[in-house]
Amino acid sequence: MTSLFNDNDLWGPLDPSADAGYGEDRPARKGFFTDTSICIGCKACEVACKEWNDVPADHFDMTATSYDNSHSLNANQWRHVAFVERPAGPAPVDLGMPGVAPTDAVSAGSTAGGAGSTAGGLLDNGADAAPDFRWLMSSDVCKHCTHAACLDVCPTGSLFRSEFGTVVVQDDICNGCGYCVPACPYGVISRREGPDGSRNVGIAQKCTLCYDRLDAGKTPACAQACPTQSIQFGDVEELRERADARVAQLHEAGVMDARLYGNDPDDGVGGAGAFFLLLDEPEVYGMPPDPVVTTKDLPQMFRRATTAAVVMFAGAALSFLGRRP
Amino acid sequence: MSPAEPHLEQRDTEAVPGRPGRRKGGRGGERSMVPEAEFTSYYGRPIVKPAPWEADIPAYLFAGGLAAGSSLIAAGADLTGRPALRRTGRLGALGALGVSMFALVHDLGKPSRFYNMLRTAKLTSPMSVGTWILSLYGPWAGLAAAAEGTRLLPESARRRAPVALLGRLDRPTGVLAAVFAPPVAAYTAVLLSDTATPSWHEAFRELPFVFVGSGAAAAAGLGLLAAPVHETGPVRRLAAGAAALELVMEHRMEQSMGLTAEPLHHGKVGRLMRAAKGLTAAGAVGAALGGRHRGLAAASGLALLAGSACTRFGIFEAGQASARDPKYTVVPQRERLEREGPVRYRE
Amino acid sequence: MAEAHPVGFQWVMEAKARGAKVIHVDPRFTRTSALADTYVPIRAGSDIAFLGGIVNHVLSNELDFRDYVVAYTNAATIVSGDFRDTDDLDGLFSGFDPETRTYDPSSWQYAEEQEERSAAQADDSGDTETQRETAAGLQSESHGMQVQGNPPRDPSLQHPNCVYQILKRHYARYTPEMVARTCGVSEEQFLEVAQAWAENSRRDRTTALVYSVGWTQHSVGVQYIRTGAILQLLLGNMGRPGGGIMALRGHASIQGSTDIPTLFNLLPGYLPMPNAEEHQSLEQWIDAVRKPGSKGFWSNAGAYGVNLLKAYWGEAATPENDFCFDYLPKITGDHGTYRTVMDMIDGQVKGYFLLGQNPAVGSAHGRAQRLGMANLDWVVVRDLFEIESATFWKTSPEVATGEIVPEQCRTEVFLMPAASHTEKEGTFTQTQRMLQWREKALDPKGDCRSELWFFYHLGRMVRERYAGSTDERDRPLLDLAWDYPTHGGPGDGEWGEPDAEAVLKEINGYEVATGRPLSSFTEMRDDGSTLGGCWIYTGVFADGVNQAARRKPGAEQGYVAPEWGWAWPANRRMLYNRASADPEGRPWSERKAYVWWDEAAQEWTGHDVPDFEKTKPPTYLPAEDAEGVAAIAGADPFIMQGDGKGALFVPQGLIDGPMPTHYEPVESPFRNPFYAQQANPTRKDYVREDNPMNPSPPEEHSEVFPYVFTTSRLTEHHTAGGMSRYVARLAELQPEMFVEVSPELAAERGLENGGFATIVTLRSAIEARVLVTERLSPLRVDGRVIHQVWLPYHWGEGGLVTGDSANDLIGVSLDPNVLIQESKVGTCDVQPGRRPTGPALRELVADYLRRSQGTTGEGERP
Amino acid sequence: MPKAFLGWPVLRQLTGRDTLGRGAAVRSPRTDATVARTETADSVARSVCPYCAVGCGQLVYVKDDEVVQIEGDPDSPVNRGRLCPKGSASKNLVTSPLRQTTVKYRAPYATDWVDLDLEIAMEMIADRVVKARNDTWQELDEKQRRVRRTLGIASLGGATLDNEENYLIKKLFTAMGAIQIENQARI
Repeated sequence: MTSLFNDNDLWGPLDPSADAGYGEDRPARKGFFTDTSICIGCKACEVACKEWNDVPADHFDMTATSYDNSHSLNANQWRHVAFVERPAGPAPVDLGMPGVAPTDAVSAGSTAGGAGSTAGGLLDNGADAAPDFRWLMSSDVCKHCTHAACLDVCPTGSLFRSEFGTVVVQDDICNGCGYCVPACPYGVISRREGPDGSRNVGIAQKCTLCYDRLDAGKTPACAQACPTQSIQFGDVEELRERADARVAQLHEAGVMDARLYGNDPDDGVGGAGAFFLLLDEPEVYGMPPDPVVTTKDLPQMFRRATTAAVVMFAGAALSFLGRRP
Repeated sequence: MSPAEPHLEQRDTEAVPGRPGRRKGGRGGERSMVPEAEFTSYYGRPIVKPAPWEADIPAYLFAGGLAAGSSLIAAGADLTGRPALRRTGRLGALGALGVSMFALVHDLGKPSRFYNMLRTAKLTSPMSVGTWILSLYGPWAGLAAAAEGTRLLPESARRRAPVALLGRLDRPTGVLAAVFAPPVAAYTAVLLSDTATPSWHEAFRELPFVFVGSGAAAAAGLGLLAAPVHETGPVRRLAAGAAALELVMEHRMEQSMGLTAEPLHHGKVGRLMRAAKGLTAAGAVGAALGGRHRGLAAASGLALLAGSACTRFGIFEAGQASARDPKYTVVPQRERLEREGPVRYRE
Repeated sequence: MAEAHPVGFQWVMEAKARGAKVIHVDPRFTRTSALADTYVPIRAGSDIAFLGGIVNHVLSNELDFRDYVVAYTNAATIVSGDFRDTDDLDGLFSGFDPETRTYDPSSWQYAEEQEERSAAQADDSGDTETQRETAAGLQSESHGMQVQGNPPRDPSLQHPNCVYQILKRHYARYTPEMVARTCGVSEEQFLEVAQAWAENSRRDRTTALVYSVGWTQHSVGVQYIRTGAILQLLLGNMGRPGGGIMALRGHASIQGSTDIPTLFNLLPGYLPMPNAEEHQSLEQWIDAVRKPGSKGFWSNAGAYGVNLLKAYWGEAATPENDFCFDYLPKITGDHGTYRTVMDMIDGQVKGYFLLGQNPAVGSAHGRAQRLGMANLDWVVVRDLFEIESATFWKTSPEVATGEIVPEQCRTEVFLMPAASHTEKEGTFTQTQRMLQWREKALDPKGDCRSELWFFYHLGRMVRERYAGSTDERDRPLLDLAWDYPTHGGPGDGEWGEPDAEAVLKEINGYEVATGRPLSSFTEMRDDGSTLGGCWIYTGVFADGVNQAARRKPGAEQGYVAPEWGWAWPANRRMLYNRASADPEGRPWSERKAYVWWDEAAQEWTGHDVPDFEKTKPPTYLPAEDAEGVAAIAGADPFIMQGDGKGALFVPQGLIDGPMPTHYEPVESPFRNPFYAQQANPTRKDYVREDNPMNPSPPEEHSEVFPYVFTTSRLTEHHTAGGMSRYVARLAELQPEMFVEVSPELAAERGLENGGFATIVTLRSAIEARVLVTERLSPLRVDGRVIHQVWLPYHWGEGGLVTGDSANDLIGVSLDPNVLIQESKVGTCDVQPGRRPTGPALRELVADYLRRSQGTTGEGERP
Repeated sequence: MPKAFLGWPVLRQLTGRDTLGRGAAVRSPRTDATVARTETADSVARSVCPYCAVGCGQLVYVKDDEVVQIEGDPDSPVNRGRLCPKGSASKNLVTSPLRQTTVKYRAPYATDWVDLDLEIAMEMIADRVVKARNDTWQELDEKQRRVRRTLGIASLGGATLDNEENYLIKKLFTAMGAIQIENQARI
């Protein structure tokens, strides 16, 4: 069972804004396609997002993990650029996702696809030849899942599905229960704990896909700023086609590492509204390899809990059915 | 866990600098239930986020279970004519309910907006469902306790209209509270399981039974502790049954959780869980065998209460630990991928 | 480019998406490398060897675009038989004077038709010592060389002394083996680049060379760019779409501040500041620019000069008084910023204005900068924030070392809050010479004021103080045309904001009698009937319209987008674009059509404004005795050059030689593999105790500083940090000073990722967090392994995030042509842990000085 | 009160299509009233980024005499509406609480700043310029060549200033006889 009232309302392909009660005149679902093969790691997305959404500075210390000093997606970081320095590596494990190469076709290379390779001089005397090396950069963001666990577990209705199919926190509603935080399979949303004096401290915060800008017919701040259009904004349907074409193009160019992540409406979250073209395994970028929305199992959970409650009631009753004092 | 602070404590300097970690899974040795798995992560940073909850929530889990079990015992005692046990149950339920409510509100980022919980009725949200369950349970439990209170008033006061009405509602409210009590004890398992926290979610099949067992055991423990031994016969039976249920289901849970059971055995959580099992078992045995002895009954009751608390804190912390280590997110998903391929919807 | 100019990099990505191959050559693997098809690590300071190797590859395999080279460059021109190359003189050209360490370039000149050397050539080939001291190289570069008469040419390129053959011989020793040995680049990778470059050039294809201005920060900086120019000319990539050399400059209007310079050696429009020796009259000054009898567009310099003087002194400037030429102060040598700082330390300077500039962090040798400022009577700092240059008296590292004691520092400091770019209107000139007008969004807050306001009112007040003076020396101030209209804005009445558009109109120029704005510098007259403050900007107010404010959307125009803003000169978006057509005026190929001769209309046309006289046909041949513009033939695209040809060989205008030659950086761990001459022999040094240089071979003890360091920018910060360290959004992205080291060097010196390292030179020692990364790799150079470390230079002690300044490490040694410091390469030592604080810091540096016995006093260096 | 009750999301869940309370039923009135602040700005200025020399077009939105947003100008053929992190931080640059808005003065040998009135500061600076010029005036150099200049006043800066500003700076200093006028282009 994967539904409560309507088909697929807990899992499977779904038009999320229709499911959330928006009528026929609703706009097309909006989302991001982040093509990490052309990300230059400039962090314009992080800054543009913070400027528009008034997201406070998070911390001012260096993590010494490549150029990533933003650490992770969280209430104070709605876009997060990951920096991965690694050898042009072994064949990726076949995720079974569209666009994953057969493992024997992968060694070719990273040179054509957006990751340079060093071929340092042939060195002896203690200096090894530089290995094939690449520096992957990827701007992560809320996935705006079709089946959004954060939204579904929210007890107040603060997290809601917008008419654009996006998942948005209503700052005036959230009471900071924090339930959305562990619910998210990507670790995106969190409660803003500071710094003192910032707005919305105590409540859950994450990317809104610039709901107010969409309302005004504008592009979200990050996508508008992105210098190389690594972050592309548009109708999810159209973006999915664009992503398929791009991955095919990269494969043709010999970049067999390229694969799409989150684009499949049949996947564990019903397809993400914000999906990615990656050049390595998702966990390399800090993303789960094959996430499944927790509410997929919700009916089963409730059944088990109901049984347990009955057991408890019956057990208590039985205990009192014995001898009277 | 705050979004700003975790950075400081989680800031990691990898052994291989500037490169995402790749390390062997299955650390910790003999209890590992899966083959050693190599996995990749982003500088060892968590993928999913731990819940921003602190001791309030495991305390709530404990107190909620205690309240539910106590209401059941109170109703049973009422219907079978055990007034002291009834009083213990009703007042215990109210007290535990009070602790629960305080913990729930205290844990909010914006406590002043607690009432927004009643803004919606969301079937997809165990917290919303739980709120409504509590809303159905709480008033009856409260009224039952109030009715219990009226018994303490002088006769003349008890004849006044509102008080008299309460007195007449004594048994119905107690029974209604008992009807709504088990969901209070059971839903909290769904509350934890309906998350991406690996060690909570993977426990979803057995956790409700563990929790109702734990709640009933704790309530039985309170009964043993506070009620005179001549009234606690059913409670001793309940204690034994509940403890058995909890222990058996907890064992099955660990079997079915795979790698995500690992955090239940490590460090502080491991100590809590071992204590939980020991205390619960000891309390149950003590109750069953020595429950007629006042001192032993009290000791058994305390052990059951403590065991239940340890279970809640242990399971809570195990989940938090599983969220902080990307291994528990990546490896099970990787294994499933290798086993079954990606999760895909099929008509 | 992705690092420092990310938005510009979108066009590289666009090209890549269309099939372009992107090659990135850099000492370290950057964000640009990550997106490039090929990344080539190189030893900092060896670029001439690398590019020279490609020149050799092109010439020895005859891969040049021969039709272009013969017609459009001076390849065929025959050079004097007296010329001797570095091959003969072991790294020196003929004419070197070891006494002054400068050249007499007489022997570099073109061979003569007649016996006598032409006056123009002889004129400019004189005293290069003066030229070096006055940064005249910069003038000459923009002025082009002067050529009189018709030097002999051999279009077959076979004459042993034709430029082509000289060039071929000069670069013959730049073999792949030598490139590998010098640059640390593998031969295979070098050849990959050379072949890709050559294959993607000529008739149907073009290759673009993009450099960031770190290239200019070398003791051979000008010659770096010259090598690129030679290569691009040989391959036919100049003046053609998709080709060229793109300088990525680093500041919003740094191009504008060179065009309308605040530079000691220049006046607006690249007119030279007159020097006391040669320019005591208007005529001498004008003739020095236009060189009577010479060819090309500079022959109209008289009009440009007179229009400037007329713009400065208005009605007071008349033909009778040489348009007040005498009012111009005269330079007598090096008055550059580094010389001035030394003069400050020596107590010769009273007051200093810092206008949105932070030399305490941003200039080389930070300690000298700060000690200089602490020895002034007063400093006026105009900035958005309380930058280090405003607080040197209380927060600088020298306060910690005890070298500056606040209670004993006499310098008065005025920190004047500045208006931001949103709070004033005016034009910026971006890196492609395009002016864009900014609308004012709102008034500045509080006491924040624009520079326009500050200088207008300062001028007004200074003039008031001299009012009534009868001293002749005050006439330049009293006669100054300084009556700009003011309007509302932050100040009222007397303190109003000057009208920026009125200033732009003066820059553009107008007819004095009617006030009609000029539409082109060709309308400028040398009789005082027109005035204009910067001749190359004439046209920005054509037809009385502020052309820089044009905002026709890019999507509604072709790719050249000529109706967005305005580019000098004459709204040309690409210089020398006549070269995009063949000598007959037809596009070299359909793919690469840009500007061409329309036979029917008898004029040049195309996608851009032709950089050529519009109706001069390709077949035009000048008369034998033609001068000036008329002497440029219809097939000569490089119209600012005396012979209309692209200069592969430069007989005049460069202090350090007619052809780029590999010299080692001033601080290098290596002996020059090419020649006995170690470093640029003509570089400008300041040999002083407070400016010691680390020893380099053949000097002893260079091993005390075994590593090479280079510095550059991070995407997340801006230069010295004055506009980023005080901005939370940026400060949090790169919050601490760090040093990048290879895993190998980390192992060698026990450096831990995330820990601290101390980097030491003879100027100072700084500390930085360590980032161990494979993006830096050791190179094998001249038979041994060399480690390079990389430092960003954005930090100081002010702002939201603080750290040591990399510029404190750098000594002052300058390129002789333009007097820019060598700050992109030096040697250093790296030690684990934090640096000592307080006086112990100087003791550490002194200890290194003892160990290296570095050059601190008088004495020649190789 | 009835209105508030009718707006109760639970009621809207029961009566509308959004039974699960995911979207339409749980929107707050404030959400319904969302307006982007670019839409309510008093004015929009077409500007240019102040950082590097690429020259990206910016749109500066102003409301109630405060900059409320700066973003890329989509019309610009240079940047097509895009900005790098620095350009994207321009609002933060111009609205930073660390910006100086009053004149600060450090007297000789002082250990701290004092505040100074702007006009007084201007008078003081003008006095110092005149004095430095008079004290260091050089009519002839050591070789008796006519130079009519001062080497006592130097200036550095101007690479982020407007052309019009640089023009006045050079014009005034030249008339004054000050020649050590330099900027970032030398560095």
